[in-house]
Amino acid sequence: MDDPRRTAADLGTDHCRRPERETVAHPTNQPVNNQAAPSIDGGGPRPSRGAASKLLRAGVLAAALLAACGRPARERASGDTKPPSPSGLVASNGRAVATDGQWVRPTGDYAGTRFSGLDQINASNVRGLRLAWTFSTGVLRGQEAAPLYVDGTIYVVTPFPNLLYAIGLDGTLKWTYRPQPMTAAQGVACCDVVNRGVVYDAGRLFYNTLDAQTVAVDAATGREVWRARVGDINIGETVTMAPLVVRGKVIVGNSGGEMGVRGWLTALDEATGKVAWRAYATGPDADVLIGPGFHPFYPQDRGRDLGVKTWPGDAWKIGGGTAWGFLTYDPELNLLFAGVANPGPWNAEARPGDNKWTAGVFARNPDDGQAAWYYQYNPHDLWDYDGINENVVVDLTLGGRARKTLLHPDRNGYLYVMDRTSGEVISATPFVHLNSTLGVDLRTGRPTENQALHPSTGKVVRGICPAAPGAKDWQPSSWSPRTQLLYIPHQNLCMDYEGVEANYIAGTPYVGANVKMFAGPGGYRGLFTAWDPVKRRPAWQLTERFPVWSGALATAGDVVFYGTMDGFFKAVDARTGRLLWQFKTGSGIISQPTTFRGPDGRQYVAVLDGVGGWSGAIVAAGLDARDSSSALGMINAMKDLPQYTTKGGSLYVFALP
Amino acid sequence: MRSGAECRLEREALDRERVGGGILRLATAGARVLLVAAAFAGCAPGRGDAAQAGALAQGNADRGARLIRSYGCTACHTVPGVSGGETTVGPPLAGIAGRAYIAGVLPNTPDNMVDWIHNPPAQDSKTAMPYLGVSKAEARDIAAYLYTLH
Amino acid sequence: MKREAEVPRSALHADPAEDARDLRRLERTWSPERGLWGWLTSVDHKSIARRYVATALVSFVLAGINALVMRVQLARPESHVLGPDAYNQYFTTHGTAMMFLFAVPIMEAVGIYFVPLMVGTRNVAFPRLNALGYWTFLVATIFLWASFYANVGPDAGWTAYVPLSGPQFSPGKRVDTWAQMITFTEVSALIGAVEIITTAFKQRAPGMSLNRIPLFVWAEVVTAFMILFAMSTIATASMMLAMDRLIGTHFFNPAEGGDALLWQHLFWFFGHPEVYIIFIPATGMVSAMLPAFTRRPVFGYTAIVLSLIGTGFIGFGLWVHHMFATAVPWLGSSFFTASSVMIAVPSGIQVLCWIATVWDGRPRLATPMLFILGFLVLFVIGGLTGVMIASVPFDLQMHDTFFVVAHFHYVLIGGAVFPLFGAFYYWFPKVTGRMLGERLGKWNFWLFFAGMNVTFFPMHFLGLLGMPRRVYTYSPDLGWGPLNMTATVGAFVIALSVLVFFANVARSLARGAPAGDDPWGADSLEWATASPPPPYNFRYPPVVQGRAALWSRTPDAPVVTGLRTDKPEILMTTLLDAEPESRHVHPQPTIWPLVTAIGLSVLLLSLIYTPWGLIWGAAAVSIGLIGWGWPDHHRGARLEERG
Amino acid sequence: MTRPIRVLALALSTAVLATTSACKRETREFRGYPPSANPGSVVQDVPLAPGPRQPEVTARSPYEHNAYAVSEGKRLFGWYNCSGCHSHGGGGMGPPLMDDEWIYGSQPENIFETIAEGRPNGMPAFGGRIGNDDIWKLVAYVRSLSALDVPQDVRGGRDDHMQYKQPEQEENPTRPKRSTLPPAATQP
Amino acid sequence: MTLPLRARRWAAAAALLPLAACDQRVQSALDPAGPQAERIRRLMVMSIWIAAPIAVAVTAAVVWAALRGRDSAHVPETPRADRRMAATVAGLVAATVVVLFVWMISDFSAIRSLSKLDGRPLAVTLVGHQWWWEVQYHDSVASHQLTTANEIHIPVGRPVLVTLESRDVIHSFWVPRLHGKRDLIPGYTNRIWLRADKPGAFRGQCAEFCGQQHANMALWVIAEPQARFDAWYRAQLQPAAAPADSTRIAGQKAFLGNSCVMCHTIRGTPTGGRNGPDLTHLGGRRTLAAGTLPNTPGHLGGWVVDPQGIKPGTTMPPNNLRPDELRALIAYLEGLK
Repeated sequence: MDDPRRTAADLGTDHCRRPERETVAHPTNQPVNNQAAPSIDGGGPRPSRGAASKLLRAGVLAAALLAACGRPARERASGDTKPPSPSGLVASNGRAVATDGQWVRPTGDYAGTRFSGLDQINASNVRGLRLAWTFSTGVLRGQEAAPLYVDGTIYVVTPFPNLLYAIGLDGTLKWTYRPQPMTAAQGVACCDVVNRGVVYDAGRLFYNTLDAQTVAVDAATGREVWRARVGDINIGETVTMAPLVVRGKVIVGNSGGEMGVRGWLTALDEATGKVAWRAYATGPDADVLIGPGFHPFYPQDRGRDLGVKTWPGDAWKIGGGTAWGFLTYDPELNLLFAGVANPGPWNAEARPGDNKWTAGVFARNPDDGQAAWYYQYNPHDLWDYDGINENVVVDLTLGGRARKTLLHPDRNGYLYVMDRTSGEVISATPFVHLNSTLGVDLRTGRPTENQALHPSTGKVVRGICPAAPGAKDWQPSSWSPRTQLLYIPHQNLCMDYEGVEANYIAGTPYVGANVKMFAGPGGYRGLFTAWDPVKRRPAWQLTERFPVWSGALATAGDVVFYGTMDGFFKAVDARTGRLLWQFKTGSGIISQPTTFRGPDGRQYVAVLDGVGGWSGAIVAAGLDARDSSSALGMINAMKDLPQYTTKGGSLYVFALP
Repeated sequence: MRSGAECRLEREALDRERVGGGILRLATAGARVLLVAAAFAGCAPGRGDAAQAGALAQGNADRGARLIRSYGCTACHTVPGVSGGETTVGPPLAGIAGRAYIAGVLPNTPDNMVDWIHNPPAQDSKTAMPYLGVSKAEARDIAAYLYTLH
Repeated sequence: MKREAEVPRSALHADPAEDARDLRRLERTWSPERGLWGWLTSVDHKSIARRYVATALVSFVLAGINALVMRVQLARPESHVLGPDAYNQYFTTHGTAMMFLFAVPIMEAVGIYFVPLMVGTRNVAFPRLNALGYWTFLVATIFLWASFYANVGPDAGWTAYVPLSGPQFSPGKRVDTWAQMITFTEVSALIGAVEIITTAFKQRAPGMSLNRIPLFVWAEVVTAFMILFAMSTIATASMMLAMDRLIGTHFFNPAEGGDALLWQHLFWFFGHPEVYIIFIPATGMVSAMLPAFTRRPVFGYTAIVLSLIGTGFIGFGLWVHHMFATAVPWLGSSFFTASSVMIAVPSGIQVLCWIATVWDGRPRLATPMLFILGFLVLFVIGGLTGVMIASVPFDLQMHDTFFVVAHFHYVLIGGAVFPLFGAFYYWFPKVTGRMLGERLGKWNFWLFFAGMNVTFFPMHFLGLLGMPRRVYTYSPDLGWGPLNMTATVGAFVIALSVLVFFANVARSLARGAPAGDDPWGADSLEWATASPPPPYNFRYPPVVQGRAALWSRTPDAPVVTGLRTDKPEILMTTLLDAEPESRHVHPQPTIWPLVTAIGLSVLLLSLIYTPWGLIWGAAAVSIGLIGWGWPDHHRGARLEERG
Repeated sequence: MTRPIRVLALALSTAVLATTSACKRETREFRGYPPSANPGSVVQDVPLAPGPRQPEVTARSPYEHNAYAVSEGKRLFGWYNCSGCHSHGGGGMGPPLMDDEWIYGSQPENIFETIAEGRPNGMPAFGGRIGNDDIWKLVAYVRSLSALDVPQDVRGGRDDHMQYKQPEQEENPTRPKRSTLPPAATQP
Repeated sequence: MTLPLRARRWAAAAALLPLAACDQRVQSALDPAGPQAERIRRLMVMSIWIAAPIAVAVTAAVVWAALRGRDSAHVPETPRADRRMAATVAGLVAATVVVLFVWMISDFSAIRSLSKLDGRPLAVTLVGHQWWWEVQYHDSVASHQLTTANEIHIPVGRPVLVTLESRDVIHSFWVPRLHGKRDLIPGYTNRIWLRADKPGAFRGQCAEFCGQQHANMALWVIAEPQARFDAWYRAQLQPAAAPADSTRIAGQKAFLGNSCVMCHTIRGTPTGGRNGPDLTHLGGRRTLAAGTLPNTPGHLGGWVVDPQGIKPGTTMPPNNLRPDELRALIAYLEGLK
C-alpha cells in the first residue's frame, strides 16, 4: 500500500486534485482507507481470511484509485517504471490516504516515512503559521502519541490512564473513551507511563493500554468493540507502543525489557481481538516462529534454537527482547519489519552469549508471523541498545543499483541501510559521535566492540557514547522523498556505566546497572539531523539544548516539523535546516507531530505537548536530581530541564491564517 | 564439658554483651576469663550417667551424640555437649530428661521419645520438626544421649 | 649522689654552702610545679616517659585480656563465648592496641626516658612537644578502649583492608575510630621520633662522638628515622580511608577508579617497617643490657650499628611479601622474596654478635639475662619461620593462617616483648630506685617462656593443617580442636606470668630492695646518676672518654660545668664529635601542650562525624598553639622569683 | 606513678560512660525483631477517617538509630530491587525517596505499611516476601535518605559503587510534607 | 639451664601428639593432592630441614654460651681473642648468607613450577560473595555454561584455570591440598591453576578476613574421573525437575511464595535471584551455607528457619514458615538432586 517508491514519487506532487481526495476521504466512502477490504465487504467486522484473496481485492480497488489519481508528474525513483505488481497496487492505496490529507496511523504510511504530501504550508509561508486552537488532555505525563486525523476528527490517546479523545476540527470534544487500566501498571512502566498512539482502520481505532490490553474502539461513537489482554503486568509486562494494523491483524508488542519480561510480538485478529500468532524474541524456534522459511543473511543467525543456545541456563526466559517500537510493512514483499529491543538485564555478565533474538530486527510475514530474516544490530548488547527504532521502507539507488532498502538509525549510533529482501547490511554509518563500537564489519554484520569500554560488574566505565537511550531512541524519523533525506530527531548523550549484580524478582526491575548520563562532545544534548543515506553523510544538522525527543514530520512543502523538550515547536527548511518558524508551547514536546487537511481545505499541523518519557521523567515524575542515577541515569543529563519547562498535556493545532 | 550453671553464666554474659553496656562488657571479659579458668580447673561433668540413661532408652549415648550432630538436630536445638550454632528454632534440649512432655504433646517416656525422634510428624501433624530418616535404633541412641541431659 | 662526690673538685664551688645553694637552685629550676597542675604541665622527659610506659602497659593488659577471651573462644570448636561480631572487635582491638598503643609507644617511651640519660643531657630536645605527644597518645588510648567497651570497637582487622573497612562494608563509626586512633598515634610517634633524633644528634655529652653512642641510642635513632617515613605513609593512608568514609572520595573504591590494593601497599609500606620499629629498639635494649650481664662490651659494635642501619633501609624494601596472594607478578615477588631473605643477614649478624658476647663474657644469669637468652632462642625461631614465609610458594600456603600468627608472635613477643621485660627488670631500679624481685622474676621468665611456646608453637601446625587466622570458630570435623586447646592453655600461662610480673612490681614498689645508683655495674651513662634520677638528670653533665662510658671513665674525668643553675640550660654539641657548641635555655613547664592536644582531639574526633570538624578543630588547635607560642617576657622574672 | 594512674583511670571511666550511648548505635542485631512474626501483624490500617491515614502500630521501628541496620537496609534496598524503581533515592519508575514529599506518610509505620502492603500506583506489596525485620531495616534506610530523625552518624555510607549522589552524610535534612491525596485519587 | 630447650621440646611434642591422632586432613597443606601443593610441600619440608637444625644449633649455642662462662674468671678482652671471635662470626655470617642463598634459589625454582600447568584447561570463574562462593563454568556455547555454588567439581588430572573475582570485599581462595591461596580482589581479576591428581573431596576456605562470617566461608573441590565429571556436568545443566509428589509440590509452592525468591534461583521455576547461591541442584551438594553444615534435612530445616543462629550476621534472613511449609520445603529442596 505504501510503496515508498511511489510515495517518493507521488507525495511531492499535488497533481491529484483535491475534490477527489475529499470525496474518498468521506467517512461514508471508506475504501480510501489503507485496509480497503472492509467497505467492499459491506462494513462490519471483517472475518479473517486468506491473505491472497484479500490482497487481490485490495489490489483491484487500489488500482482503480490509482488510475483515478493519474500518474505522478515527477518520476524520480526507478521503481516507478516497473509494471505495478499486485502488492504495489495495494501500496498505492495507502499513498492515496496520505496524500489525501488524512493521518490514520502514527507512522503516516506503512513505510514509516511520516511524510505528508500536503504542501499548502511551505517554506515560504510557514512563518505565518498560527495556533488554531488547543485542547487540554488533562493528563500531565509524557505525551508521546501522534494525533490522528480521520474524516474531520482528531483522535488523541493520552498516557496512563490512556484516555482516548475524539475532537472535532473546531476543537470540540466529540467523545472520550476511558479504558481504565489497572493503576498498578504504572509501577512496572520503565520510562514514564507513555503511549505512542492509536491507529485507525476501517472505522475503528486500535490502541494499547499501559496494563497490556489492546482495545478496539468504534471511531464514530467511542464505544469499545473488543478488548484483549495481551500481557501480564505482574511479571512486568506493559504495552506502550502504537499497534500496526495490517492485513486484518493488529500487531502488538510488549514493553518491559527492564523488568525481565520475555519479549513478544503478537498479532490479534482485527475483528475479534483473538490472538492469531505470537512470536517470542527468545526461546526455541517454535516460540520465535522460525521455520523453514527463515533465511537470515549472516551465518551466525543460522542454526537451531539459537534463542536458547545463545543464553546461559534459563536466562532466555527473562531475557527481554520486547517490541515496543514502530512497525513498518512492505506490502510488496508482504513483510513486517519489527525491531526487537535489548536483552535483559542490562548487565551483560548475567547473559553470556549472543542473546538471540534481541537487539535486532525481524522481517516477518504478517499473516502467520513466520520470520523471513533477522539481523542483530547488537549481539550480546552491552548498553541497552534496543533494536526497536523504526525501519523506514525506502527504495534507493545505491552504486547504480536500485535496492529495496530499510533505513534504520540504530541506538548504537549507526544508520543502517539494509536490503529488506534479505537482511543484508549495505552500509552502516555513524550519524552521531560514538565510541562504544569501532565500526560495523559488513562481512560478518557484527559491530566491532570497543574493548576499552567493555563494562563489567563493579567497575565504572566512563564516557561511553552513545548512552543507554542510544544515539536515537524511539522518536521516529521522517523520510522526504522530495529531498531524499531522512530527518532524524535524536540526542547526543554519553554515559558512565557500571554493572551491578542483577537480581531477578518477578515484577520488579531487572537492570543491573548504574548509569549516569551527560551531554556528549559539544555540550548540546539534542540533535536534529538530515541524513543522506546514499552519500552517507548529513546534509545538515541542528543542535538543541535537550534531546530532541519528539518525532519528525516532513511535508511536501519542504518543511520539517519537530518539537523540543523546552517547549518549542519548530519548522525548519527541509533542504537547509534553516529555522523558519517556532512556537512556544506550554510544556516540552516529546510527541509525534502530524499534519492533515481539513474538510475546509486548509492544511493543519497538530502536536501534543507534555514533557515526560524517559528523558523528561525529572519533570513528569518529579524526580530528585540529587541522585544522578535516577531514571536509569537519565536524570544526570536532564538536571536543568525543570528550569525550562513544566508538566503539560495539550493538543496544539496550527494552521495558516 | 561445662556444667549447666556455667553455661547459664556464659549465656547471661552473652546477653549482657548484646545489651552492649560498656562497663558490663569489661566485666564480662573478666568473667569469661574466670570461667575458663574454672573450666580448666576441671568442673564436674554437666551430664548424668550415660550408662543409666542408655539403659533407659536401650541405646548408646555416645553414638547418640554423634548422631545428633550428623542428623543436624543442632541446626534447630541447642544440645549441651554437642557443638553447633546458637540456634533457637526449637527449644534448647538442656534438661530435657526432666521435662514432663515432649514437644508439648507426648508424655516424656523413653518410648515416646524414640517415636518422636523417629518420625515427629507422625506423632503431631502440626509440628515443624521434620522427618529426618532417623531409624528406630538410631532414635534410641539419640534418646539415650538426651536422657543424660538433666 | 655517690658519683657526684667523684666530680672533680675544680668543678665545685669553693664554698660548700654556696654549693648547696647552687644545687637547690638547680633543683628548683628543673622541678615541675607541685600538685595536679604540676602533673599536667610537666615537660620532664622522665615523667612523660613513665606515663607513656604506664599507659602502654594498660593497653598491653587490656589487649592481653582480649587475647585470652579469644583463646577461650577458640579452645574448642563451635563454642559460643564470643559471636562473630564481638570476636572481630576483639581481635582487631587486640592487634591494634598491641601494635599502636603498646609496642611502638613503649619502645619510644623507653627511648624518651633513657636516650637523654644515656647521652648525658638534662631533657629531650623539644620537651613541650614531647608532652603534646604523650597527651595525644593518651587520647588515642582512651579513645580506642572506650570505643571498644562501648561496642564501637573497630572490627576490620588491625590491617583494616579496604573495601571491608570502607564505607559500604563497615557501617557505623567503628573503622573511623580506628582510623582516627591511628592518626593520634602517628602524631605521637612522629613527635617521639623527632625528639629522639634531635636529642641524640645535638645534645650528647661532650666526647660522645658518633662511634661512642650507646647501641641502644643507635637503635632508637634508627627506629626514629624509620618512624618518620613509615608513620607518614600510614598517616596518608588512614587519612585517605577517613576521607573515603567521610566525604566520599574514591581512593580505594575500585568501581570509581580507586584501587583496593593501594591500601595494602600503603599499609604494608608502613606495616612491615613497623615490625622493625618495634624490634630494633628491642635489639638496642639487648645490646644495652648484655654488657652488664656478660661483664664485657658487646662484641662487634660497628657491625651491630651497621646492621641496625641496614635493617632500617632494607625494612622498607620488603612490604610486598605480605601481599603475595594478591597475585604480584612473579618477577616482582622474586625481588621481595630476595629482600625478605636478605634482611635475615643483618639480624643474623646481630644474633651472632650477641652470642659471641655471651660466649666470651662472664654471663650472670639474672632475670634480664634470662629474658635476653629467651629472646635469642625465640627470635631465631621467629626469624626462621619468617624466612620460610618470605618464599612465595610457602607463603601462598601459609599466608593468613595460624602459621603466620605463630610466626609474628614469635617475632614480636620473642623479639620485642622478651627484651622489653628484660629491660623492665634491668631499668626498674633506675626508674624507681628499687630492685625487682629476682625470684618472682625467674618465675615470670619461665612461665612466660613456657607459655609462649605452648601457645604459639602449636599454631605452626594449625596453619599447616589449614586453619586460617581471624576465624571466630571452626568445625569440629577439621581436627583443630586439641591444638587450639593447647594454645589456650599456653595463653593462660602467659597471663599468669604477666600477673607475676605485676605482682613483682607491686611488691617492689612497696618494699623492694633499694637499688643504688648502679646495681648492675653497667657501662652506660644513665647509671652515672641517682636512682631515680633527679629532675636535672646530672648536676654536671659528664664528659665521655670511651664507648663504655662508665667503664672507661678515668677517676679524674672532666665534667661539664658552667651551665646556669637559675635557668634550665642544656649543652648543645656538634653532630659528629659532640664538641660543645652552645648553651640552650630550655622551655618551662606549661599547660599549652595539653590544651593543644585537647584541640587536636576535638579536630580528629569531630572529623569522624563531619568534615566541619576540620574547622572547629583548627580553631581549637590554634587556641593551644597561640598560647604555646605567646611571647613570655616575664619568664625570667618568674624564674628569679622561684630561685 | 600512682597519681597518673588515678587520673588515667578517672579519664578512662568518664570516657567509657560518655560513649556508652554509642552502644545502641552500633549494636548488630542479627535475629529478627521479633524473631518470627507474621508480616502485616505489626501495622494495621485504621477504618475510614478524615485526613491522611495513620496506621495503628503494634510495634515501633526498632532500628531508627542503628547504623548497622541502616546499612543493612541499604544493602537490602539494592538486593530487593527497590533501587530499580526508586534509583538510589532520586526515583525513576517510583517516586523519589530523598525529597520532602511523602505521598503515604513519612512515619516509620507509614513506610512499613507501604512496603508490606504495597500502594495502588504500582508499589508492589512485599509483605510475605520480605521479613518484618528486613522491612524495618529498609524503613530505617529509606528514612535516612531524607535524613528524617536519623542521626547523622548512623546514616549509611556510600556504596562502593558509582558515585551516584552526594555523600549521604552531607545531605541537609528535609522536612516531610504529606500529600493528603495519593495521585491515584486524582486520576480520572 | 636445659629447661628452655626441654620446654620447647615438650611444647613441640604436645603439639605433635594430637596431630598424629588426627585423621581429618581435608584441609591440610601437608597432604597434597595436586602437583603444586606437592611442590610446595617439598619446599616446606626442605625449609624445615634447613630451619630446624639452625634453631637447634642456635639454642644449643645460646645455652652453652650462657653456661660455660658463668663461673669462669673474667676473660680479658684481648685483641687476639676478639680477632678470633670476629673470624668465627664472619665465618658464620658467610655461612648464613650461603644457606639463605641456597634457600632463596630453591624458592625461585618452586615459584617457576607453580605458574602454569600444561594442557587445555577447564575454565572456571569463582566469584566471592559475603559469605559464599559462586562458581561459573565456561563453555563456548552459552547455554552450556553453568552456575553453581560452594562446590567446584573438576576432572582428575585435567588442569583447571580458576578465574577469581569478587563482588564485595577481598576474599582469598585456598584449597590447601591443591595449591596455595590467591586473593579475590574487587576491581582485579586473578587467576590460579589447579590440578587434582587423585580423586577426592578437598576442603577450602576463605583465607582473607572478609567480615562477620569469614570463618564460615568454605567450599569443596571435588575431583572425579572425567566420565563422572561429565555426567555431573550434564546433570547440572538440566533445570530442576518438577516436583512429583504432593509434599514436594507444596514445598515448591512454599519456596515460590516466601522470601526465598528474593535472592535464590532454581532453574525451571520463575525465579532468578542472584543475591544468594543458585539452588537448582541443592540436594546434590555436600554442604549447606558455604561448607558450614552437612547437607541433611535436619540441617537444612534449621538453616532455613534460623540462619542467624548458625551464621550470625550472614545475609540470609530468618524465615517465617508454617511448620507444614517448612517440612514440605525441606523435602522439595532436598529432592533437587
